[in-house]
Amino acid sequence: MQKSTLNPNVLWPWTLILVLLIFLPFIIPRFYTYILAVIFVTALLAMSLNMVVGHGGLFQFHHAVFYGVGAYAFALMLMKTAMPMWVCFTVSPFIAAAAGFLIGWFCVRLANLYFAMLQISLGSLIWAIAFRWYDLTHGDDGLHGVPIPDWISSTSGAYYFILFFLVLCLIAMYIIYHSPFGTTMQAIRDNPARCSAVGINVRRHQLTAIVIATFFAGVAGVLFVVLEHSVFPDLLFWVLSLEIFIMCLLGGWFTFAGPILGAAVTVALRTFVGIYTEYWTLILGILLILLIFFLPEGVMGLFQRKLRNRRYEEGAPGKRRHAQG
Amino acid sequence: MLKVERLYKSFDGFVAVSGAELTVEQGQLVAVIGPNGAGKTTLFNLITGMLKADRGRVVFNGEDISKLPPHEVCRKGISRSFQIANIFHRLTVFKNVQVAVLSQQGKSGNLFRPAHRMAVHETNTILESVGLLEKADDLAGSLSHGDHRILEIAIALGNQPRMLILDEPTAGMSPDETAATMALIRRLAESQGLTILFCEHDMDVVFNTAQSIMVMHYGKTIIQAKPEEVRANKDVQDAYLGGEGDA
Amino acid sequence: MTDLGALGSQFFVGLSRAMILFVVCSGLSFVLGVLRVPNIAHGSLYMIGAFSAYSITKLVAGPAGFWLALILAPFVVALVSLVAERALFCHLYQREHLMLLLFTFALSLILGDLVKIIWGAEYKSIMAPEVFNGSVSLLGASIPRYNFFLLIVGPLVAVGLWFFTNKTKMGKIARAAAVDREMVGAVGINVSWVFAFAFVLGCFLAGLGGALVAPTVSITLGMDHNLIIEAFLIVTIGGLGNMWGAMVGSLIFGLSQAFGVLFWPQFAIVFPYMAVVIVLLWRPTGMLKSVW
Amino acid sequence: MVQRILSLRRGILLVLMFAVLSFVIMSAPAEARNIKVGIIDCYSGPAAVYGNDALNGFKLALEEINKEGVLGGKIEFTTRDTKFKVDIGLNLAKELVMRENVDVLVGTINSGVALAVSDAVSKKEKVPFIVWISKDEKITGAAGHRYVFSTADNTAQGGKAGGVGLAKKPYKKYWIAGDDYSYGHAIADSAWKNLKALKPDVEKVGESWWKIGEPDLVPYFTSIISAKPDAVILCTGGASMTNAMKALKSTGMAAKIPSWIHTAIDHAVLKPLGAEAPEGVLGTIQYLFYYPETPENKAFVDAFQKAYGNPPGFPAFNAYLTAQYIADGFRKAGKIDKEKFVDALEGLKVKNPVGGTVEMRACDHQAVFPIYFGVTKKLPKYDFVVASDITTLKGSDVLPTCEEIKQSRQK
Repeated sequence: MQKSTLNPNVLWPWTLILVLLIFLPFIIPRFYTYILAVIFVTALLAMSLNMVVGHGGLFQFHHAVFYGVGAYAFALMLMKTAMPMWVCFTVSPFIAAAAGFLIGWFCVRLANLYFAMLQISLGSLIWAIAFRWYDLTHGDDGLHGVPIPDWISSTSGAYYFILFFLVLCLIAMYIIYHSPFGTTMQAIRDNPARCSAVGINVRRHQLTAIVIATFFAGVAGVLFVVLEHSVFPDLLFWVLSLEIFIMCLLGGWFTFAGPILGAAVTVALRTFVGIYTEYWTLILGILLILLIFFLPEGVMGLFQRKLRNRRYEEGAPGKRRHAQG
Repeated sequence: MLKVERLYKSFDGFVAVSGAELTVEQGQLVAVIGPNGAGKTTLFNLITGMLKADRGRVVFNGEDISKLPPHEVCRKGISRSFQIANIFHRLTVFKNVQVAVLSQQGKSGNLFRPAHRMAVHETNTILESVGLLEKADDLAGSLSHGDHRILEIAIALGNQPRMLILDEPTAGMSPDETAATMALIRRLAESQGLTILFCEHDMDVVFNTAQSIMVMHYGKTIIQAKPEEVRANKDVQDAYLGGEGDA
Repeated sequence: MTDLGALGSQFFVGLSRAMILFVVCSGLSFVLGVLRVPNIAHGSLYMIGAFSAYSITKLVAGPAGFWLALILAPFVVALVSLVAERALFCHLYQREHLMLLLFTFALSLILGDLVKIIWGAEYKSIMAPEVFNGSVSLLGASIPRYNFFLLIVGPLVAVGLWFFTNKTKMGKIARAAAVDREMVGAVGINVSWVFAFAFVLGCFLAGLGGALVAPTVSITLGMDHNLIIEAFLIVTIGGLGNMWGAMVGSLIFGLSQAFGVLFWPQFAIVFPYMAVVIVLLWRPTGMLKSVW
Repeated sequence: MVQRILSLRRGILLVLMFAVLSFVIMSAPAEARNIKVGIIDCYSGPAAVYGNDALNGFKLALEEINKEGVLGGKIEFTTRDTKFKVDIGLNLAKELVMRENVDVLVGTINSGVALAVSDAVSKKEKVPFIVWISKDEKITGAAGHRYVFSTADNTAQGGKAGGVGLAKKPYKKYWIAGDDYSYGHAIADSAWKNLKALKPDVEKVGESWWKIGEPDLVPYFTSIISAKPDAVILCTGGASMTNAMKALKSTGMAAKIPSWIHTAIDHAVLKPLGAEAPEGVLGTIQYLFYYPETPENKAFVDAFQKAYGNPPGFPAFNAYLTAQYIADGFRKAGKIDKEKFVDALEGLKVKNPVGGTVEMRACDHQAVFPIYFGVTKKLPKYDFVVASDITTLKGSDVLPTCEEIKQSRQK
């Protein structure tokens, strides 16, 4: 009845992709390796946001703050302290998670848009620190030339490093998604009042989810620095937060891996459409509207329908392809 | 087992509950009746901690629970269903109940074990007892209205409560479904020794099932007594004839 | 340094800023209340309001152009929003809620680039008529005349809105729809048109705000960006969907900024955010009753 | 289950798509050896007006240059829009270098992008990068390196020009205000440092900083007026400058207290304001289309006006210089080679569109040109406010010395 997590049907496509991704840098030009790495980082960020938005139903409108905090923590520790890289690497996501705890602690008292707006305000205060504290953060110029060890400073070195941690994080997220905690979070998303009526401390669960999600956002921030050797206040500006929120919606926020798709599409669009026209946001807008209209129930609705159909198609995985529309 | 003492609650000047009194004994089946807007749902919300009373106390097994948040009330052993189907639409039927069972077992915070191997037996037992085992893998949102209501009860049972509060468990059901559901409730009460507090519009159902009936009107308790006494009470007749009648 | 005159002028200047914010935010709040959608494109419509005001003053020279712009620019914006609503948005009301949010985001992307295509990237500027040159003395404080004009317009808009929502049939229906949309549908009113109307009215106010602000700032691409997040914060601390809440929120925002400048200039940028944090921790659903 | 498989399928599809796409795109080698210039700049949002102006100046210069050609080929270019975002700027700069194989990178108005690209792309990939609008002094100062050049005036220069200009005025009590970001603070620091050095008795009575893009500066200005300083050092730019000008006028501050703003006499700011711009504002800039009135400048302005419908601004001037440096640099290098090009640029003198030459200082890779100090005034000749009473500050006088640059790089 309930299927094993390690069903071979699930495992083989993952493995195939992984093998493909491992060999890809040998056959594609360096720039595509780099763009794939950008997608990995963005995807991890979007995935971490989706842990609270898609699986937790929280209006986490300023998630980029934690990405930025992770990135800044890592860059500052590398530049200003003598700590070895691995220590900085390990500590930074915890700093992001601490920021997540601090902001989340205030926010979980509120619901919906109020939650969102309080978070935007608190997040903007952190943004203001990065933007204003010139001596530490160099203000809006940002910090550049972060000393990343040589073995991961080349494009392919960074690619494999990022891929490794992306896979690690995805496995961890997958386990959490399917744990009692993950299941309970999804229940809270669907119906928080009902959850507290079955004895679940909703706020504590939400806060825990925020801390976990912000931890992963911190990891994404660290990986960003590994890839780009720079940090700047854009990383924790609300515009980026809105963008990754849209990535989750675009890819399908009730799905586990949907945000990866959303991130890939957005990054690819801005890179490759940007080559041909400066109006790529116009094209993104039109694309979004087409998507909203011509996937009859929207991306997420589409997914819901597939899920509903799932019991009818149980024995025939091959058939399900057409449902992608 | 449960004692409600002179409970008051108002919203923006509108008094929803004013001086409600209620006593539920161990193992009893108690019904709350009253016209629309009499404050039944508000009373249940006050008992389960969803709302905070302005005045008065709720005592459960000798302990004042009126200040506790809902999840702690639930841990004391009071579980409830809701008037409007209140389930987890995007989860399967199995998971709907499993969430409650995991919560009861204190495992909701477990981050690393795969949930699909946990609490399977308990969950299936509950699903079997309410007759939803067949549909365990369906999405809860896709169930029929009647099944939604049953699932509500199943979720409430997931907490292995000592006392079950059901807010209009048969609302919107056909007569056949109503009969089946009431039979289910009686069966549960007998087989598991549950104490059940419920409210209901269908008077036949109430007077056939309940062992004690509390009548509310304009937020006040008019009377709590055995069905036959309630039937004979003058005030109750006035309340029902003078009020809007039952929907 | 902080003598009474300075305090006074800071107060009035903060007040006049609050008035522009109020005009824009009341529209946002209205849409939020009736449609339950945070309209991300609201800022873009405000920007279009400013740009159309510019075009109108270019067509009609002199003070007449300015007054005409003030009247016509909001209608241009209303027309744009009506087209967007009837052609696209109205088909989405049955959808998942966040889909509506996604739509308004897409709309803001499209409108933002359209403005660039139509008006180009150069800075635009329009002049307020001669009447508004110089400043007036008020309670010992000197404030620019145009800001004084805003102090009059703000309350006028508020009264107009109050009159509209309380005294006209359409307004009452819209208000009722904000509180309970099922009810409105049940008594046989075409909810879709109520929504369309609310959306267009909200956007009209965005356009009016844009036209009002135009003479005081440079009209540029990206002015939508600066406004929208402030506007969301304002309607939230006021109480979602509550028109008077938008007024309260605007006052908090405008005044906290104006006084922040006076007392702690280096950190003026954090004052409005701090104000929001304090308000929300103190009253988690905003200052006034929210319709949500 | 299903969703997992589906999302995986999507993933596979995506990856395959990328692989195919990349093969298609990579198989297009350039045949004729033209010099490829990659431009990253901002063509959207408030900064677009400068991005477009620079691009026009560059195009105009290329028209002339390509008539005779460079090393037998032409200079061709490709542009990318950063949307004023650092991460996108990095993506696109890497795209230009790794995929388009450009010989020279050029850009941008955003200092964050300029610094990030300078470090992560130019320095690391050893590609020459010429910065043409961003005024951040760190680009050729503390963060300078072998491959980065600047044809823009920088904050050290602008501030020093302001300090030198203001020191000749009688003001003692100063208020400092501006956009709260690096540019504003850097200009303020440089102006104040130089002013203080030249005239030790000046005092600072207060500061105020507003967030960049702040639409309404009236509250800030009314509070400055009430503090009654002798003069104000205002550090703002771009669209905020227009707002500042309007507020200077509407609050009456322009008439009461003299203000100095670097680039205040930029016509991109003054022109849209028309006759509404305040008079009496002090400003500094490295290019004016009406000054100096040399035949060279007139020819340049006419050609520009004819091609693009409006007179050139300072970004066009910077971009024009940039194009000259690229052409003359490769001519001097004798072949299309990045290292030789960098060597050739050091100390290279190119034609200044207003007449004379501009030298690329070898020690810090900063182009050296004069700065004009003027005050805004209505002249009957123009329908908008222009600069008058212009004094010219020699380029070498307002730049930090090579020793100072050396010190800042050692830090």
